[in-house]
Formats: sequence, C-alpha cells, structure tokens
Amino acid sequence: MQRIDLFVSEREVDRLCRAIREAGAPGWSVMRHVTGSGEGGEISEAMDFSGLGANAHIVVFCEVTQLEPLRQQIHPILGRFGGVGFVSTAERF
Amino acid sequence: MQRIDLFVSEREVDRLCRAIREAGAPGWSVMRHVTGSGEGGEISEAMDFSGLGANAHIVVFCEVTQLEPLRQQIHPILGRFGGVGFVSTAERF
Amino acid sequence: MQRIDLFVSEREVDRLCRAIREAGAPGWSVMRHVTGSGEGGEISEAMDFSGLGANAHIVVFCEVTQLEPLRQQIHPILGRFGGVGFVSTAERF
Amino acid sequence: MQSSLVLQNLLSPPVLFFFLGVLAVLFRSDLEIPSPLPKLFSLYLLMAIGFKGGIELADIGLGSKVLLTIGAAIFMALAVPVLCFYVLRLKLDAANAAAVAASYGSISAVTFITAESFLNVLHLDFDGFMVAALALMESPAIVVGVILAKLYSDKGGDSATLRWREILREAFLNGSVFLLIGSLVIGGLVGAFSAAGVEKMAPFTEKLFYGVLCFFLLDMGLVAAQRLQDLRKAGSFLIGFAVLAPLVNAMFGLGISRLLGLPQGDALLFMVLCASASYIAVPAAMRMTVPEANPSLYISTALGLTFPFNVVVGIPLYLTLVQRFIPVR
Amino acid sequence: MQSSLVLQNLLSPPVLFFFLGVLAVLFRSDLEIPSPLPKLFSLYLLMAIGFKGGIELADIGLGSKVLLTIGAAIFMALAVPVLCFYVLRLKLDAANAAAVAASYGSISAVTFITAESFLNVLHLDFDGFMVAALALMESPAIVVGVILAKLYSDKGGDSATLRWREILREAFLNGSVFLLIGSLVIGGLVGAFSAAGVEKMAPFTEKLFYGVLCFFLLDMGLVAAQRLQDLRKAGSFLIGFAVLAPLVNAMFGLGISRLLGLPQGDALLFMVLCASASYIAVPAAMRMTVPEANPSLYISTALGLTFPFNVVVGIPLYLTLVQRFIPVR
Amino acid sequence: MQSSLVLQNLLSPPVLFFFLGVLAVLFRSDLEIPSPLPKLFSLYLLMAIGFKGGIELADIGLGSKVLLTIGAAIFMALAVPVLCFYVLRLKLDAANAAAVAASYGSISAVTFITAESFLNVLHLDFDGFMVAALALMESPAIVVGVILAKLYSDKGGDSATLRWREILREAFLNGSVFLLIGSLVIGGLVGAFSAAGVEKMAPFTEKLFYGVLCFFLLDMGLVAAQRLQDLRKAGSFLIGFAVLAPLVNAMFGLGISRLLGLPQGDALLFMVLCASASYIAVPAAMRMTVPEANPSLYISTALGLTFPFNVVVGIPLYLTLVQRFIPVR
Ligand SMILES: Nc1ncnc2c1ncn2[C@@H]1O[C@H](COP(=O)(O)O)[C@@H](O)[C@H]1O
Ligand SMILES: Nc1ncnc2c1ncn2[C@@H]1O[C@H](COP(=O)(O)O)[C@@H](O)[C@H]1O
Ligand SMILES: Nc1ncnc2c1ncn2[C@@H]1O[C@H](COP(=O)(O)O)[C@@H](O)[C@H]1O
Ligand code: NA
Ligand code: NA
Ligand code: NA
Repeated sequence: MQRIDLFVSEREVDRLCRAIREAGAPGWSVMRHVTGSGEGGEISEAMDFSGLGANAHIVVFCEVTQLEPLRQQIHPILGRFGGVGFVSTAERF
Repeated sequence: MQRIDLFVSEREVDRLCRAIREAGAPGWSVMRHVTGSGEGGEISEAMDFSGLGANAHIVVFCEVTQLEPLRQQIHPILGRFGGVGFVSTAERF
Repeated sequence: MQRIDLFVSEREVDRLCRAIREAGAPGWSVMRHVTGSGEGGEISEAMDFSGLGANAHIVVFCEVTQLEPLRQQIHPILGRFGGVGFVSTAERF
Repeated sequence: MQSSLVLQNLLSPPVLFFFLGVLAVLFRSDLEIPSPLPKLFSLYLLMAIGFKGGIELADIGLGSKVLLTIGAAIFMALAVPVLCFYVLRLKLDAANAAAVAASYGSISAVTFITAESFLNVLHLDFDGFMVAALALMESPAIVVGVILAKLYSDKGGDSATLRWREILREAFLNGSVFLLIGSLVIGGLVGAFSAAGVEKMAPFTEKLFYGVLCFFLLDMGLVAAQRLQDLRKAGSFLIGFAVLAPLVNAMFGLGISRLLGLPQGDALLFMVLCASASYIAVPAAMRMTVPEANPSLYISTALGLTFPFNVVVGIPLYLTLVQRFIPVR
Repeated sequence: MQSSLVLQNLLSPPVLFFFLGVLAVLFRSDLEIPSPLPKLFSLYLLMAIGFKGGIELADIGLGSKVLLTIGAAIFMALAVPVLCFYVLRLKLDAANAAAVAASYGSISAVTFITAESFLNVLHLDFDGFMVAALALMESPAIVVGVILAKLYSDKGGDSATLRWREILREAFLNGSVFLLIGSLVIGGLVGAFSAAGVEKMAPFTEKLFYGVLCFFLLDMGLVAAQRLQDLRKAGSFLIGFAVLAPLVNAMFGLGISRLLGLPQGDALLFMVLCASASYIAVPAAMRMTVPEANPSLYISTALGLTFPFNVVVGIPLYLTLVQRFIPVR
Repeated sequence: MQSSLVLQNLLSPPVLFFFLGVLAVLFRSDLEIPSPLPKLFSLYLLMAIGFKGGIELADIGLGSKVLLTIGAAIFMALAVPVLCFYVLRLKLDAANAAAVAASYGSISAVTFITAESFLNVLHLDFDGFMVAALALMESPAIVVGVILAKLYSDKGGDSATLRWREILREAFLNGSVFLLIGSLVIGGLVGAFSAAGVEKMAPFTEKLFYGVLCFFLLDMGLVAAQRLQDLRKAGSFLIGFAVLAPLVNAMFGLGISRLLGLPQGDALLFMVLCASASYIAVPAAMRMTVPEANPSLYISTALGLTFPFNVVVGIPLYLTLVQRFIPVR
C-alpha cells in the first residue's frame, strides 16, 4: 500500500477531503492544529481565533493504483493554495 | 525497526494502550482529535462534548519481533470496535 | 527523500525547531498535545495547565544529505532532555 | 397548542441561537465552536444545574412526594426503552434497536434546562428536586439497552455475555452522569451545612447560566443540522420514530404526572424528561458496550430530530397539554 | 490631543493588558493563551455586542437617522478599499494591494469595543445602533477587494474569473460576520418581543464583557507583538501606510459624521470604524479568494501596527478631534 | 484543631469539588476536563487575584508593614528550599533533591486562594497585599533550586555551568509568574488612577471567582489522584516528606508572623505560603533547567500529596494554630 502525507492550511481541509473522496481513496485521517514552516514561511496557531487557523496534516493510506487519481485531484489545490505532499510505502497491519 | 500507525476511536485509546504495553512495545505516542473517514463512515469532532470524541492516531515504533504479539493484542480490538492499522519500516534516527 | 519523526516534550519544541532550521531543513511540521510512553515513563496532558505540557511530534521531510547536520543538531537535545527520533524513506508526492 | 406559547418559545434567546446554528449549516457558513468549548459549556451546565438542584433538595428534604416522583422517573427510564425496543425491532436489528431505545429511555439535560428556562420566563413555579429525577434517569436506560442488545443478539458466544463491570461503569460512572450526580450531592451538602458556600456560588451558577445555555444551543444547532442530513440516510421509519416517540412518551409522562398529582411546572418537566432522548451519556456508553450498533443512527435520531423537535415545538406543546389536564394549585 | 485623555486610555485595564501581552513577547516570557481560548473570547465578544446592539436597535427602530448612518458606513466600506488600493499599488502587486486594501475597508470589532468601553468610562453617550454599522461594514470591503484583485490581476484565464458564489460566501457567511449579524438580529427580535429574554441575558452579556475584553486584548498583545516583528520585513512603505491610513480614514469619518450631524459618541465610533482594519474576517476570506496574496502582509499591517495604533493612540486622538469639531448636543 | 473548622472547610464547595475529582479517579469514571480548559481557569485565577491584589496594594501603599511582610516572604522563599534540600539529600541525588526543594520553597497560588476563600467564608479579615507576597515568592526558590542542583551536581563540565540568562528567564518570565505579577501591577495602576476601571472589572474578577475555583479544584482532584498513584512508586521517604515539610514550614511561618505582628488573617495566609509547594511555575522551570531531575518526583509530591493535605487538613489546622498563638487585634 501507499501512504500519502499532506500538509496544508486548515482553511483548505474541506476542499482537500472532497478531492480525496472523489479520487476514490478508501479513507483518510486529518490532524488539525499543526504548526510548521515551509516555503510559505512560518505558520503558528496564533491566528486561530480569526478563523484562519494553522496547518492540517492529512494522511491517506491507499493502493498504488489510486496514487494517480489522487495526484490529479490534489496537485492543483496544492499549486493554488500552497502545501506539500509526500508518499511512502506501507502494509496493512 | 517497524512503525505501526493505528487509527481508532478516542473511546478505545486506553484499552489499546494497555494492549500495546502488554505486548511489550518499548513506547507509543497518541494524537487525539483526529477526524477522518473509513468503512465506518465519517468521524468529526462535533460530538466531542458528549464524551464520544473523534478518532485518535497511535504510533508505535518497535522491533520486528514485537509485531506478532502486537498483532495478537490489537487485532481483536480493531475487529470489535473498528479502526485500521498500517505498518512500515523505519530506523532509529 | 527522508522522513524524520521526533517525539519530545512540548517544552523543547522551540529549541528543536531552531536546531532544525539551523541544520538547513527545508521545512517541518509540529503536532502538539501528544501523549505517550517511553523510557521516561508515561506522559499525559494532565499537567498542561501548568505550562509543562505533554509531548510534541515533529516531522521533517528532507534530502539524505541533510540527515547528518540534523543529527548533529538534534542528538544533543534529545540526549539532554529526553525524546526519541526515527527515520524512514519517502518520495515527494 | 396555544400559539402564543409557541411564539414565546420561538422568540426566546436559547431557541433563536439554536436556529442560528442550524442556519449556519444550511447556508454553509464556516461558523464553528471549536472543541473543547462545547464541552466547557456542557460541564458548566451540568455542574450548575446539579448544584442548584442539590441546594433545593436540601431545602425540601427527601419527603414522600420527592421519593415518589423520583421513583416514577426511574420507572419511566426502565419502561420506555423496553417499549421503544419492540417498536424499533420492526425495522432494525437487535443492537441498533437497543441502542436507539436506550437513548429514548434516557434524558437530555439540555432539553430539561431549556424547559426550566421557559418556565422561568413564564414565571411558572417548579420544584428544584426535579433535577434529581433528571440525574437518576440517565443510567437505568443504558443498562436496559445493553441487556436487550445481548438478549436478542444473533451472535452467541463471548460477545453476547454481559460484562457487568463495564456496563455499570459506563452507566453510572460516565463523566456527565458522574458530574451531575456529584454536583447534586455537593449542592445538597453545601445547602444543608454552609449558607456562605451557597451565597458565594450563586453568581457563578446563576448569572452565567442563561448565556452559556444560548452558546451551547448555538453549537447544538450546528451539530443537529449536520446530523439531520445523516438522518435522511436512516430512512423514513426512524424519522417517524424520532417525532412520534417523544409525543407518545410525553403522554405517558402526562398521565403519570396527573396520577402523582404533580403541580403544573413539575408535570411539564416530567413530560420533557420522558420525551427527551440522550445524546450525551448514552452514545458514549453504547459505543463501548454495544459496538455493533451504528452510532450515526442513535445520535442522528436523538440529536438531529428529537432534540430540535422537543426544544422548538415539544416544550410549548407539552405545556399546553399541562395547562389543559393538570389542575392549578 | 488632550494628554489627560491619552493617559486615561493608557491606564484603562484593556489597554494595560494589551501592553502586558506585548511585554511578554519582548521579554520572551512563555506566557500564552492556548488555542481555542482566544476564539472563545472572540465568539463571546461578537455575540454579546451583537445581542446588545440588536436590543437597542429594536428600541430605536430603523428611523432615517439610523438608516443614513448605516448607509454612510457601507459607503465608507466600499470607498476606503478602492482608495487604499490605488495607494498600495505604488509598491505592491495587485493581489497584495487588494488584500491589504480590503482589510482597511473592513473593520476591527475589538477596536470598536475598546472605543465603546472608553466612552463608557468617560460617561459619554453613544447609540447602540452603531453596532449595526459595524456589522454591515465587514463584508463589502471583502467583495471590493476580490474584484480589485481580479480586475488588475496580471494572470488571465481561469484564476482571474470571479467565483461569485465563493466570494459572497466568504464575505457574508464568514463565521464571525455571521455570528455578529445573527446575534444582532436575535437581539432585535428578543428586544422587540421578549422583555424576560432581555433581562435573563443581561448578566451574561454585561458582567463578563469588560473582563473578557481584557483577556482578549492580552492575547492580541501577544499576537500583535509577534506580528510587529514580521512587519519589519514588510518594509517602510507598509509601515508608513499602517499608521497613515487609519489617520486619513478617520478624517473622512470625522467629515461624514459632521455632515450627518452625528452626536459626539457616535462620531467617535464612526471614525474608529473607518480607521480600523480587519484582522479576522478579511484574512480568512482573502486566504481563500486571493491566495496569491501573502497573508503575512495583510495580517501584519492590520494587526501588528494599525490595531495597536488605534487602541493606544488613535482612540483618544480621535476623541480630541471629535470634541473639537463635533458640537455637543 | 477545632473540629468545626475542619468540617466547615470540608463542606466548602471548592474542597467538595476537589473530592469529587479524586472520587472520579478512584471509581475510574471517564470524567475529564479537557485541555486547555484547566489552563483557562488557571489564567483567570491568576489574573483575577493579581488584579484585586494590585488594587488593594494601591489603596494601602508600600508602607513599612507591607515591605516587611514581603521581605519576610522572600526570605522564606530563599531559606525553605535550602533547608529542604539538605533533608532531601539524605535519600535523593542532587538534581532531584534540588527540584523537590524548589517546589517547596515556591508557592501554590490555588492553595492560597482556597485559604482566602476560607477566610472570606468565616468573615475573617486579611490584607490584599498578601498577594504581592505570593507573587514574589514564586521565583526565588527556582533560582535557589537551580544553584543547588549545579553546586552539588556529580557531573562536572558543561552541564554544571549555570546558564544565568535561561535560569532567570525561567524564574521570572515563566508564564504564570509573569501574568500574576503583571496583573498585580495593572491592578495597582488601575487602582491608583482609574476608579471607573476598577468598577468595570469588578463583576469579572468577583462574580466568577468562586465558581472557577471550584471548577479548577475539580480538575486538581483528578490530577492529584492520578499523581498520588505515582507517589507510591516514589517511596515512603518522599511520602513522609510531602506531609511533614508543609507542617514544619507552616510553623516557621507562624513564628515569623508573630514576630512581625501580622493580624490573624495575614498570618494564616503567610503560613499557607510557607507550607504550600509549587506545581505550576517550578515544574515548568525545572524541566528546562534541571532536566536530570525526574518530573514525576517533584510533581507527585507537590501536587499529589502536599496540595491535598494543605487544602483539606492544613488550612483549618493552621487557622487553629493562628487563633491560639496570634493575638486578635
Ligand atoms: N520539508 C517539510 N517537512 C515537514 N513539513 C513541511 C515541510 N515543508 C512544508 N511542510 C509543512 O507544510 C506547510 C506548508 O508548506 P509550504 O506551502 O511549503 O509553506 C508548512 O507550514 C509545514 O507545516
Ligand atoms: N485508508 C485510510 N487512510 C487513512 N486513515 C484511515 C483510512 N481508513 C480509515 N482511516 C481512519 O481510521 C478511522 C476508522 O476507520 P474505519 O474503522 O474504517 O471507519 C477513520 O475514521 C479514519 O480516521
Ligand atoms: N517506541 C516508541 N514509539 C512511539 N513513540 C515513542 C516511542 N518511544 C517513545 N515515544 C514517544 O517519545 C516520548 C519520549 O520518549 P522517552 O524520552 O523515551 O520517554 C514518549 O513519551 C512517547 O510519546
Ligand atoms: Na426519555
Ligand atoms: Na476601516
Ligand atoms: Na512554600
């Protein structure tokens, strides 16, 4: 199986989860309140009160065959709003 | 080393951690407030006030030899209450 | 690419992120409010009100060449304050 | 149903904030009350209502009127889930029928509080000891639900054996049940022995109460509206059940109130206890003890439909009936 | 500027707690108000101010004075961002200029509340319906900002087409806008129809208000001080803009207040609305609708400099001008 | 010890809620007050107590009586950890002995607040400036603890060198210390210069105080009971220390109070300051500056045993002694 790790702004979580569902992934998990740093600078939780939020970490375990549709759904969103994604291998436990 | 990722309901975290300890794992980490989707449908944080909670993400790094005892402890819980598990390889940093 | 997973006390997060930046990593993500168990015993969120906090989970995706500088920055901190680190392989998604 | 009562209820701040929450979901606003703030409100409401109830109980003492009312309440908490179970079995399997039935046997503290506020606004009296009835109706339905689920379980063997320790813990030591009963006892002790304690707590339990209720109902509006969307998937049988069960249970409550000779205010609260369904203690307990049941069924019926129905239409409707059938003292 | 007014403002609890937050950052204390507590305070403040404003609006009714003031407010929310945009374009690209301009066209509820508290302390009257102006100034600037960003966008094609649904949702259904307007409407309904509801909510919306404001300003101090450090990177043009824009916009506000014949208290609030910049609704909306803009620019200017400037220096300064140019009734 | 005082303390709402928390752990209820709600309560209590103390300090001024009391308090905060250290060295290594000693030299704000509430309930007077003593006793013990740990450290080299910057930051800029001292200063300024500010803050700092204290003590009950289980592992020496140290330190406090001629209420508070051990500022500081020490040791002793001991038995016991040895004015 494949494991995809996405880090995006909390504002984009709903959009991304819709994309993941449409790509046909069997499931996903979301962890909010993630802070961090990347090309777009540092993200803290300080603006959380404003509804801007921090980052979220989304994990998707899926079959290799689903990688390509997921990529097609997700890359445009990462391109437009920022965020990064990584993939590695895993097995069902 | 092996890395095990479990996603279960927050209600089952204590039970699962006891199982992990009994299986002899050297340690584990728990992240709560995880939302997500799987065979059992979508899980949000909206029912958190009721004590029902959302999901939790449990990570265990262990030796290969501990995989089997962990499986024996954990599979019955996942079978009874739902939840998924994945395993991959890692090294001590 | 390489994926580094660190589990440390929330008190050490700032120090660790400075170290990661200095080692030249392209980015990192921090998840707080992590509970768990390791050589130093069990860590819960119960002392959070005191400013002591629980654990944090830090994830760094980087190139192989950055592993060594990261190790040199991070190992002394883990040695002094406790905490564990693991490394595995991943690809850009 | 007197339309003025309905209007008065609809225009009360808690109900209006409930609607605001519902609207936020319908209009797809990103308004949210992030966790654990709803938990804060719920802890506060349970603590405050328990404490105040305890003080009043200490005032009145455990006379026969109090004991009879509480006894009747516990009886309803045992009888309603059995009744509901057999109705629900028409369409659901044992586990799901038992879990939904347990919800309807148990109570919703927030519905009760909303009814109390409504009585307050109308300057109708009620007895503080009704909180004791509330507190003691939470657990029995859970036990009944688990027993029914196991009795009628298709699977034999291990999963059908009752793990009593666990069930009783879930029923009586569930966080919200424990806090409510604990606060009731503390209120009783403080009421009996420490006038200064009563006085010093009053601003906290009184002044904030109504506002926190509004805040919590705003969140309930958000959650209920999301749940309502799930309910459509659950089908028309459950939708019908979620509206008819409170009505029927309220009628039983009315009958018993008349039998016991409860005053009008208490009768309304008794009806509300019978009519309301739990979406706090019961789901948490069912998740652990009847994991075969689908949580989205029992949460959606209790929270997505029965709760709004009671809060918006039920309370004024029950009061109309009370004013018709229960004599004023 | 009367130095006594400045001092009185500086020594008010909210401003002092704001400074405490700033000091905590400067001294590198680990004081923090963990998420979601600031959100709790902000939800409470929006709900309380909306509700109280609604009650007063119900009292006064929508007379021509009210409608004129609100109309002028909306006009400013449309005109200010256009003006600011052309100034900002001198140094910024279209997306960033539009996003910053939208912030300055919109308002900061907390600055408004601080000004109200200041008037309260000085026993100067103001009209409750100014909250309606506040509520209605949040959204228009967002729409204007998005339109400007797209009109002047260098890239053609898809990214330049306006997604109206999304923009309007971000502008009008943003959680904080929705809660404020919703509470205003609820306050209006309750004020008009339920005296008991007004009375029961009062302790919640009144007694806690000032203290929660202090708590929130403590957090704003922490956040603003962190943001101030970012602002240095943004360069002297934006720093200058963040101080001059509120002054200029306040002057426009003063002029209009005089034209409309607003009383002194209302004139101050109107100036504050014009002078303040949004760091709640607007950033959240811009993040979605103009993702090309750099959030750290618009948040840092509005929150790191304009907000402290208004709260610490602006409010007493504007009041001095009001007392000079607006006749007492 | 007058049994009526003990009873009156046991039946006060804060202590009863503390017990409720303990019971929840013993009965394995799943009651919890999720993070960051306890932090909210703790921030509120520190802010409110600091602010009120500052106002009273502004009232009285820094006369010789105040300065002497504060001086004595600081002296105790320096002497107690040294004393404790040598006792603890009998069984513990330098790092652990120093960390535990620092806890006992510092104070527990909640124990102090509980003692104040107790005095309030008994209508016994005390001086508001005792809060200043509280605030100034937090940090010195931390510095002493770190110095002792380094002086007696077995390891030489880098780890034994004192990083003064870091230590002082942990001691004086720790979030809770900073908020308490900051609120004290703000209260002083507002008390001196802004009567309106005092009045507007009063409902927030007064009305909620007792209720929030109950909520926080409920959480402390949960946490202390969990910690108590850790303490068994720590062995009988530390268990004995956790009960005897507060008694001995309270006696020193009593002697000094008599010497200084403090009135009864102040004497009780002074004893409580000496007797209580820190589980907020000190653990956070020790974790950073003496990481070799085992946090479960110093948290368990201070929070698992000394805190409940003081709150349940200590406060009425110390008051009995005060009434015996300190003359009424
Ligand atoms: N190399 C990395 N390792 C871990 N997390 C990262 C990395 N790069 C970016 N992130 C996370 O992704 C978020 C968005 O990244 P970016 O769009 O590059 O600013 C950051 O705020 C981090 O939380
Ligand atoms: N393929 C997946 N990838 C990531 N998380 C998953 C996946 N499947 C399930 N989960 C998580 O595990 C939880 C329980 O899964 P389930 O029992 O299948 O409903 C879900 O709510 C998700 O949080
Ligand atoms: N084998 C492990 N697997 C997952 N998490 C671990 C493991 N060992 C330690 N941890 C985490 O790292 C923290 C610190 O570890 P330690 O310093 O060994 O006490 C623990 O509290 C856990 O959260
Ligand atoms: Na019921
Ligand atoms: Na403006
Ligand atoms: Na002490």
